[in-house]
Amino acid sequence: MKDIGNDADFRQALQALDPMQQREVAAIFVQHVLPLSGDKRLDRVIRTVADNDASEFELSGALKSAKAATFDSHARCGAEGHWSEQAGYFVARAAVAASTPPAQTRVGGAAWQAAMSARMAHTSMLIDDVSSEQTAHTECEWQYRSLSDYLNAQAEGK
Amino acid sequence: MTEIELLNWARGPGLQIATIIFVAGVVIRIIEILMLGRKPNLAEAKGSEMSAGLKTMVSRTVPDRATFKRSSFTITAGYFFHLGLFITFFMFAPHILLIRDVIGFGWPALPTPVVDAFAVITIISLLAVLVNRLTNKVMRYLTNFGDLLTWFLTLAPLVTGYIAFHRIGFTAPTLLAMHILSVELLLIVFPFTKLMHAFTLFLARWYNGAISGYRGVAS
Amino acid sequence: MTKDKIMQDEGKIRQGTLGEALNRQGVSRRSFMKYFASTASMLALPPAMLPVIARALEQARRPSVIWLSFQECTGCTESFTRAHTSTLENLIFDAISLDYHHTLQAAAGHAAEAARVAAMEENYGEYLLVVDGSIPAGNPGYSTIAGISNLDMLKEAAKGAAAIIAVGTCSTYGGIPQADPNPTGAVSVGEIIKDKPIVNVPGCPPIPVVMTGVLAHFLTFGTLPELDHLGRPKTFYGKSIHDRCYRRPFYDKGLFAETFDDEGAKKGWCLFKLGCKGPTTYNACATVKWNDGTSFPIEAGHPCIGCSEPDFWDGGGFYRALSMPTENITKTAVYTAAGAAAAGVALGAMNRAKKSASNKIHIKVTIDDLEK
Amino acid sequence: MSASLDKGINALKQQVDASVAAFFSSCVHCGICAEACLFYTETGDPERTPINKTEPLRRIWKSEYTLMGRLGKLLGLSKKVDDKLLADWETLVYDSCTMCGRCSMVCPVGNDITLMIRKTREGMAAAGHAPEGLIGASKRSVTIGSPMGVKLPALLAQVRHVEEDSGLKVPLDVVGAEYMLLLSSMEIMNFPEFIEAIARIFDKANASWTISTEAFEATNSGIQIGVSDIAAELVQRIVDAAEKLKVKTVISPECGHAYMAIRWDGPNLVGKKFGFKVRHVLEVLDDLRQQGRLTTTGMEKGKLTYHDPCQISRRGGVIDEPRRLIDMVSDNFVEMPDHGKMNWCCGAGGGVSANERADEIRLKVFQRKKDQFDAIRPDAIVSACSNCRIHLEDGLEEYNMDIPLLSLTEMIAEHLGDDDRAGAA
Repeated sequence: MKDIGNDADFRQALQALDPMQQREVAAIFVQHVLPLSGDKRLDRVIRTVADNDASEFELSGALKSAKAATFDSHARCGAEGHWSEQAGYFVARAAVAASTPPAQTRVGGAAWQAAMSARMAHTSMLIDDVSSEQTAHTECEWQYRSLSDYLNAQAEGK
Repeated sequence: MTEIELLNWARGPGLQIATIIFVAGVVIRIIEILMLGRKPNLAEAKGSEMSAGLKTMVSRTVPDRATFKRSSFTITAGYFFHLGLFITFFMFAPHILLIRDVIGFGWPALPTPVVDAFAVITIISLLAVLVNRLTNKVMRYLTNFGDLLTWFLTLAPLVTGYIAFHRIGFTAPTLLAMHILSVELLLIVFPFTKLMHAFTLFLARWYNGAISGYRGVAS
Repeated sequence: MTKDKIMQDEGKIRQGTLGEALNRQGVSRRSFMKYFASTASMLALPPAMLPVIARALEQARRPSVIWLSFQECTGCTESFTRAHTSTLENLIFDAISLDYHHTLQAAAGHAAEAARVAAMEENYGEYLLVVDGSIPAGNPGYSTIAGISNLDMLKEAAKGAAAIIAVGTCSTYGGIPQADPNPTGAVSVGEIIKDKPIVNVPGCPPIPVVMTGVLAHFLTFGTLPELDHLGRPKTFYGKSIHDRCYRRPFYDKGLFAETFDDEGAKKGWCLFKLGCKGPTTYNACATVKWNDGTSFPIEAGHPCIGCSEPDFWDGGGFYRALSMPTENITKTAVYTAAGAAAAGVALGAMNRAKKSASNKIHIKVTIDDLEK
Repeated sequence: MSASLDKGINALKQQVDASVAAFFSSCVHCGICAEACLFYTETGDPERTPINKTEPLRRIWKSEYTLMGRLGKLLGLSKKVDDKLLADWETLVYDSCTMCGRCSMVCPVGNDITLMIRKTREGMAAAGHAPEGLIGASKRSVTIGSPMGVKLPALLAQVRHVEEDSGLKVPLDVVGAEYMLLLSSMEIMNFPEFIEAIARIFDKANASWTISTEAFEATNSGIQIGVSDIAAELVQRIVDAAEKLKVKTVISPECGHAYMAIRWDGPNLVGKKFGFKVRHVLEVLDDLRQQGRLTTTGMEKGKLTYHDPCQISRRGGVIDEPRRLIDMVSDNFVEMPDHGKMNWCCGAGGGVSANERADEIRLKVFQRKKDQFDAIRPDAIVSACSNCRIHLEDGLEEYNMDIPLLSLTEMIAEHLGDDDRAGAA
């Protein structure tokens, strides 16, 4: 399978995955930006999401935790915003996307949403950093690579 | 002073004094309000100021359903006593004679027993209004001396009018004089209390309607 | 009743009881009782009292009565002489000794005044003083009799009176002479005499039987009838015209005559709108009526003018309804509004000046000005 | 550091006009406004009755602009406005009022109580009695350009992200564009997908648009804290940018007070009519819909309802537009009781969300919204104000309700016809 090098391919590839695979890939994306959040709940969320054997009950608990993490970390209107903290918010949103059941997932699917939020987390981290110009693309490139690896691994597994 | 002299005083000099204070007060207050002026609105309009203002002047008389539910007692009692006041004052034949004498024209009266019944309803609803004012915690919090004074002075002409019509207690000239004097008292305090809302509510409603209407909202 | 008869009887019947006098005149005890039945009913006395009254009256001594007429129109006397019970005036005039009444007496000039003085001396402390007409207190010269001002004559006559009966609205409340602007400074009897019992019998004129009724009461019991707060006999003045008016149901229903010749007037509807003062007038017209119970003004289609109430002449006009102001309120309101508009504009200008001064001293609020 | 009581009193004097005088003259203390205010209905505290919040302004009106008040003042009888009063009233005027305007809709004599509270804030702020949170937001707005401290690089980073995500160009500083989009800091920080939604909708509608790098911030702390001078300065920045870029229409984003600030207060704050139009994004979308330039495919699953942001609906006049837009993508739209111009506020507008002191009461009064949602139990709530959205999410979480919040603009963008993602919801 050829390597993924742009968003169109990336999205197509993600949407081709079944729900379980979506969850796995989403977990990979979130895992990568997890250090940007200080919220310990998200570790558990991602562990659950990545777990093939997680029960529906466990998953809904994970979603709940992830949502709580979102509400606790968003910037409040009019309050001074800190982009480094805002990165945590987007990590939480990525976790929400990853743990949302397929029936409720909005456009693009769970993995795509998680990927977008993870990128925003990465972007947020870099906003206060003057050298951000050079590193802005690193997250999506990493995601392309990770997806390619995952797909290759899947192909080999069969 | 005999009771007839008192009555004649009430019908003559007393009424003159009350009229002067009432008219002067009301005119001054309305001019005071209007002359404060309002800056023209420079934002691009989404609706008409004038027609919305005029509409709200009328439409505010009827509360929306949910508001009525939340304040049903206040609103119902308010309706009854305002309607009752209106009917007892404007629809009683002797009053219409007075009005015709002052402004030059009148209108047909309601049958006296109907007005009489409304007087009772009005008195009862005013009592209910007071109970409400003293028990509803918001109203109790807002209530000041002026509220109690105007309540009393609004009730007084109704009660004196009722007992004067039914000739209870005192001789007729005394009763009639008391009735007229109670109205004069009402006229005198009118411009300096919240009773002014009888006039200014039309301004207030117009402004409210105009402000909303300009933005395309029917208020 | 003629003047001659009164004067003729003058000397003869000054002494003796009423019963004797009546007998002399051929009045049977039966007709006497009949008269008293009607009077008693007007006085609201229980029927059981009748024999008592009759006996009392028969044995009563005829009191001396001095009748003073001041600023008056003689309407009261005219009314008095038209008491409708046919024998009533006779009875009354026979029952009293009318020693002075300058309209009715035959004597004139010094003789008349001498009769008055004589009666006052002879019956000092016992005579009844009847007064009609008001007294010019402002300038006593406006009305004098035989060179004596009304004021002096009243004071002098009051001194020896057992009681005073003020007959007619002028003597009870000042009446028409006192009407605005009251050029003579007219006052009522009650405003001058404070130390004698006064019965007020107001009306312009009073109903004749009311006058005779009061006399009858005095004759019967030797006392004055029960009076209300205005000194009027409660029996006759206890209810207002309105309370007893046969047109009252129309008032209660709100059916009014709007003019003197509209449908309402023809149907006999309430005359309130035409200025009827019945609601505030206390008198017996609606029950006793006039001219032998024939009618009374409202029955004749005319609103009550309230003649038996104080200041009835100054009530804003006979044809202005009670609920109308007595003065021109419209003019007052218009002038006031014009003046107030000017004052309001001045106050408004002050407000505007104050506001623009506030705008002028306003210093732009920057983010550095948000804390103290 | 120069706020003073005198300045506050002077500011209040400046605020009294004919409407205010008519309003105060008409109040009969009926208390009906209390029942329209969620800060009263959910706390039962009569001090929070809307008309009571205007007491400082009322005292100034009475003692300065009425005959009897002037006489009373001469005799020393009038009630004074002093620092104690203003200090006591601070939590009523700022923490217990979102200026949602509901009281103004129910007052039987027609008092625009909200307007009076807005005016009262002018005096409070000038006297140094504004809450810390709003002072901070105002300072950041003026010095940084955003109440939340969002600087241009942050916007550029988000724009770049959006461009990558959507493959579309986000035009910056394009002279002569038809639309100039403003953004709220909330959108830049919390909901950058809004920018993407706009990019995609306008691309589809073939509309020319741009974002000014000099004035992209839509919010205006000045009108929240109640300092017209500051509000005017912030509005002027937008006016300057719009004139520089010669745009036809400035678009106010999904933010309530921003719309009030630029659309209705803006020209009056800077003292002149705008040479361009100002529209709320929903008005623009509805226009595009009407012109046939905005078409959608697919329908939303589940029952939707719309939370009217106060400043956009009741105080702003954008009421029918969102409903027409929702109808495009939903056949299961249900109104809450008390919707549209009578909707209940989320509880966080008017600067309340920027005022940390008000956090507790803000969540307490959310009970009102909960009751409203409970009445119809929607599957999702659509709104058009980022602040409402964030606070509704907060409140739903607090009250253990799990209902997703959607941005109307973003929802429409998800249903753009030829997109491969359409109908995925």
